[in-house]
Amino acid sequence: MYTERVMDHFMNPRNMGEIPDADGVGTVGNPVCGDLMTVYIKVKDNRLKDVKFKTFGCGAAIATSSMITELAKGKTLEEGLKITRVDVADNLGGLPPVKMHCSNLAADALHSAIEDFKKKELKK
Amino acid sequence: MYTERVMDHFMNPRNMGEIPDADGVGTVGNPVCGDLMTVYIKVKDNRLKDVKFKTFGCGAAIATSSMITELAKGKTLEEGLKITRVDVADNLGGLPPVKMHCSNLAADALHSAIEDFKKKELKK
Amino acid sequence: MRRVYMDHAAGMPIDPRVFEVMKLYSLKSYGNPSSSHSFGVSAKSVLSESRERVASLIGAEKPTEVIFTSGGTESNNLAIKGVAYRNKDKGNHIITTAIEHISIINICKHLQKQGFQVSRIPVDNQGLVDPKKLKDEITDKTILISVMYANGEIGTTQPIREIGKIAHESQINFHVDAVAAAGKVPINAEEENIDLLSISSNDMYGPKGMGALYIKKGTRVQPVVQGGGQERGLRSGTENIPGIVGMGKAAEIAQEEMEAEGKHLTKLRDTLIQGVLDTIGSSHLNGHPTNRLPNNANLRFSYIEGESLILGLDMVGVQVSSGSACTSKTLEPSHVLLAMGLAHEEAHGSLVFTMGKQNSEEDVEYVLEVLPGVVKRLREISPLTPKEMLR
Amino acid sequence: MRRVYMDHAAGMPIDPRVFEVMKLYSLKSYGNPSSSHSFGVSAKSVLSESRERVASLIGAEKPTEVIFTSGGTESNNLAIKGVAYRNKDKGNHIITTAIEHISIINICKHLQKQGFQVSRIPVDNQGLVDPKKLKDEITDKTILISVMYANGEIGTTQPIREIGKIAHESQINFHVDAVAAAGKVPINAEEENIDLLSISSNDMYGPKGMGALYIKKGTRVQPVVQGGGQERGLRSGTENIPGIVGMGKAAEIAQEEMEAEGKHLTKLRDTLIQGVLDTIGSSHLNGHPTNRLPNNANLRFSYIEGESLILGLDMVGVQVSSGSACTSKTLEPSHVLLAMGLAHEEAHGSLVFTMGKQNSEEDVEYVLEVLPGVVKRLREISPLTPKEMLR
Ligand SMILES: Cc1ncc(COP(=O)(O)O)c(C=O)c1O
Ligand SMILES: Cc1ncc(COP(=O)(O)O)c(C=O)c1O
Repeated sequence: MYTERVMDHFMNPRNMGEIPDADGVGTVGNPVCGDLMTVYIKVKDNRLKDVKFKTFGCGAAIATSSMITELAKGKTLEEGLKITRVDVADNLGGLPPVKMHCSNLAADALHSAIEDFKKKELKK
Repeated sequence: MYTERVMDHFMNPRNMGEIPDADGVGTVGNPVCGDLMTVYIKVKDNRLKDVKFKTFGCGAAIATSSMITELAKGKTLEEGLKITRVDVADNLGGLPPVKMHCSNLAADALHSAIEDFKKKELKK
Repeated sequence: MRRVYMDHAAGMPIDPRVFEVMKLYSLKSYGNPSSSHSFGVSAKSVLSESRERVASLIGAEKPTEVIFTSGGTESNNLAIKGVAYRNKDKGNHIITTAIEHISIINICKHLQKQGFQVSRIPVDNQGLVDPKKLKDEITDKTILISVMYANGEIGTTQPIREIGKIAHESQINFHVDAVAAAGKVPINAEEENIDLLSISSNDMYGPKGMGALYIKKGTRVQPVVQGGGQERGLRSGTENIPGIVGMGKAAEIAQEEMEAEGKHLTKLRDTLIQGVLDTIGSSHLNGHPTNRLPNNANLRFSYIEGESLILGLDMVGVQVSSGSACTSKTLEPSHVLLAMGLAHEEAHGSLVFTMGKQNSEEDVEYVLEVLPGVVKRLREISPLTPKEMLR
Repeated sequence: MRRVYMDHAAGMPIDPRVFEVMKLYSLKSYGNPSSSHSFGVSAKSVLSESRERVASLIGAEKPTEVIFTSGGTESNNLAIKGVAYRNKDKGNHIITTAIEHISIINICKHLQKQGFQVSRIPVDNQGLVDPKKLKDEITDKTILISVMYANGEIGTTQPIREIGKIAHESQINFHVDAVAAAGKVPINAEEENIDLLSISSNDMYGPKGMGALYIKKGTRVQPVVQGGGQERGLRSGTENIPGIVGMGKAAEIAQEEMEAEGKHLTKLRDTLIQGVLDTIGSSHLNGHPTNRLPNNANLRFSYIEGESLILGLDMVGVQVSSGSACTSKTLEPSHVLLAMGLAHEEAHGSLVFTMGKQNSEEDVEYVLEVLPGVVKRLREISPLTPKEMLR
């Protein structure tokens, strides 16, 4: 069902964990639906210095979360916002169709974390 | 499907053939239906001295024809009229249900031959 | 005693190569394709491989156009009832032929009770459907045309391509019952304008209890069996993976070997037919002489009845049939032979030889050796046989 | 790596003794029971032997009350639609439960579109149906009550005998989906007042693509598949003799070995359940503790999701399920767990272990060895896990 890359990210998730003093936090999904992801970011000089995640969900949900952290790390905020669900799936070698729509929320979580950071910046 | 006795009478029919100077002839069935039997009898002193048959039809039709000649031979006319389809089937060790109704016409053919003989006698 | 089985239309052995692959999926790799774990993943992958093989055999454009079922009868049910119920907003008229398999006949009767109209095109004395007559029956209420590719009993193959064109031009769903033809003659569903095509696994040396229905993309069909939504929702129930793998393998072998086997069988068939017509008086060939399945010889012997012929041959080791195995229990003569214009007593006296790849020239020789005696004996018993013939 | 397959509800190996008898009827004795010759006669005789074996397993009075089908789903279709359509002159109301298999659910939905009324009896938090509640739903339009013998997912077995009595007193057809139960717990259709009973072959180590429906003498049922009139006209299509023989053999073995195997499995099951509840925090048993299938353990782990648990276990060689294999592709949590009152996130975190006769105590030990680590790892990844738990 899953590609080897998906299984690798599922078994050895990159950047798993919280960032207690995160500059932005984004949460998408709902445990009721079976998927909940939180992405934490640390920003420096308009760049995503650190990206971490915590995820409740299926194998695809965990793997896409892990992948988004890899893709996002070191990118500018603008570049981060341009990472799409499709990018995440492509970098994992593809996802089963049923998972494309339901569990591929990681890009949304990243975007939400960046928006959160921006909102906080404005308030400063 | 068929008992050994049926197969025996089918493969080695008893009293097969015509009686050119028969005292009575009975034919039942119809080639259109797939079964046609003719029974020939020779009568002496109110007894069935000889009984022969010719049959177009399935295995059961041939076996029951053969059996009726064995059952009838030597019997009185009254006894002959009392031989039933069930007697024929029983003496063959049974027949498949579907064949009981359709191909078990031999008793009828015998009865018809006896009636034919009686009719002829009356006319004499 | 020699054993010569020539009733392949009623039942076939499974090819040992097919059985071998079924073994693995029966005993070791028994996962459910819906499962998320590795057993499930491997089941899912052989499921789609098998689908590709079947699709390739029948010239489907996409493997997903193939739906696995439990056999030819179920495929026919899904095709006919599936199209009828799903398209009843468009019309209620179905065109079929007088010589279809009993399953098509009974499905149509069932639909007639529910208000559908069914036209049955007659055939000529060789069992051929006339496409023009079929065309004349089309109305604006016609939603389905169903014609068999070949008749398993008389062997006649139909002008499917021509009928497909007619159906296509009128934008009417075209179903073809190819149960007796698939694996024996080349079929290309896409090119022949076929929208639905029924096939059965055992008829090509695959496992019994397996079939498939080709449903061309875009064809609207309602399922007959509701449930877990397997086979794109069109045929629910846990997939019979050993059966599906077996059918896939059988399709692959059939595709590879069809040409060689067809030649082999055609030769046996023609030797048998010619031999019988030459040596047995008042014998006749039923069906078309050349537009016929390579493995089918349907022969008629005047004055005697088919079932007694079957029994007589069985006693000398030869297994044949008197028509469709399904209908033989009703004792009715074959509706196919009657539709070709044969008299009842002629229909009763017909024998169907269906050969398989294990049959050899020696088998045919043996049949030609024993058959005349069996016919003669039964003719001696029959009151219909002309006296001259017995001398 | 050790391999421990505990997803028998999704797919089972065929018992090698079953496969052995199928071999003969696949390769050598491949006659059609409708044929008149010796090949046909021998097929007919094993057909009725197999029918007797299945009849005996489920306590049918007469073998002819058993109709062979292509699986549990088809049996359910024949039972529910067959009774509904055939008895619609009497009424249009069907009573079933909230935890039936997806096939029953979807068949009922199909019937609702055609004007039938369906009442679904709720279950308690252990998955039990209350016969009194069921009785209250009966109206003079009720023509069918359908309740599963056991649920393959949560393992709970129902008070069938009691419900049968209620149905019998009200003279309503009583259908029981025993697909998950047959061969595992004793069933006596006659004594339990069951009119129709669905079973599946693979669920008792028989071939896939085979099932049966018990139809008590006198029960009026309309066929779902029309055709050549096999199986007393209730299920047309050439009989799958290897499959039928296999199912017969599987039924025979199940009957002989049920008691011993039941003890063995119950012991494994209870060791597994106790071991998990003892060693893994925030874990729970779903379903009834004692009224449950001997081979089923349905366990819930808070804060994590089932599919990732399945994958995690698969990576260490353990195959399990997160619910009905059929529904797993929809990503919806189990309707059965929701019907028992579980919250969505609880339902998402459940795992189904279904053991088979090849499983050993060592298998259970292995699961108890690896499962805590898999759960722990996923809880570390999950944002829902309470901080205290991770220390
Ligand atoms: C032309 C045709 N259609 C359909 C069928 C039915 O197939 P099955 O009995 O395998 O379901 C047959 C069977 O011989 C057939 O010859
Ligand atoms: C209770 C129940 N009924 C019916 C079925 C459907 O059986 P099948 O998928 O073999 O057709 C299942 C399958 O697991 C089941 O558990």
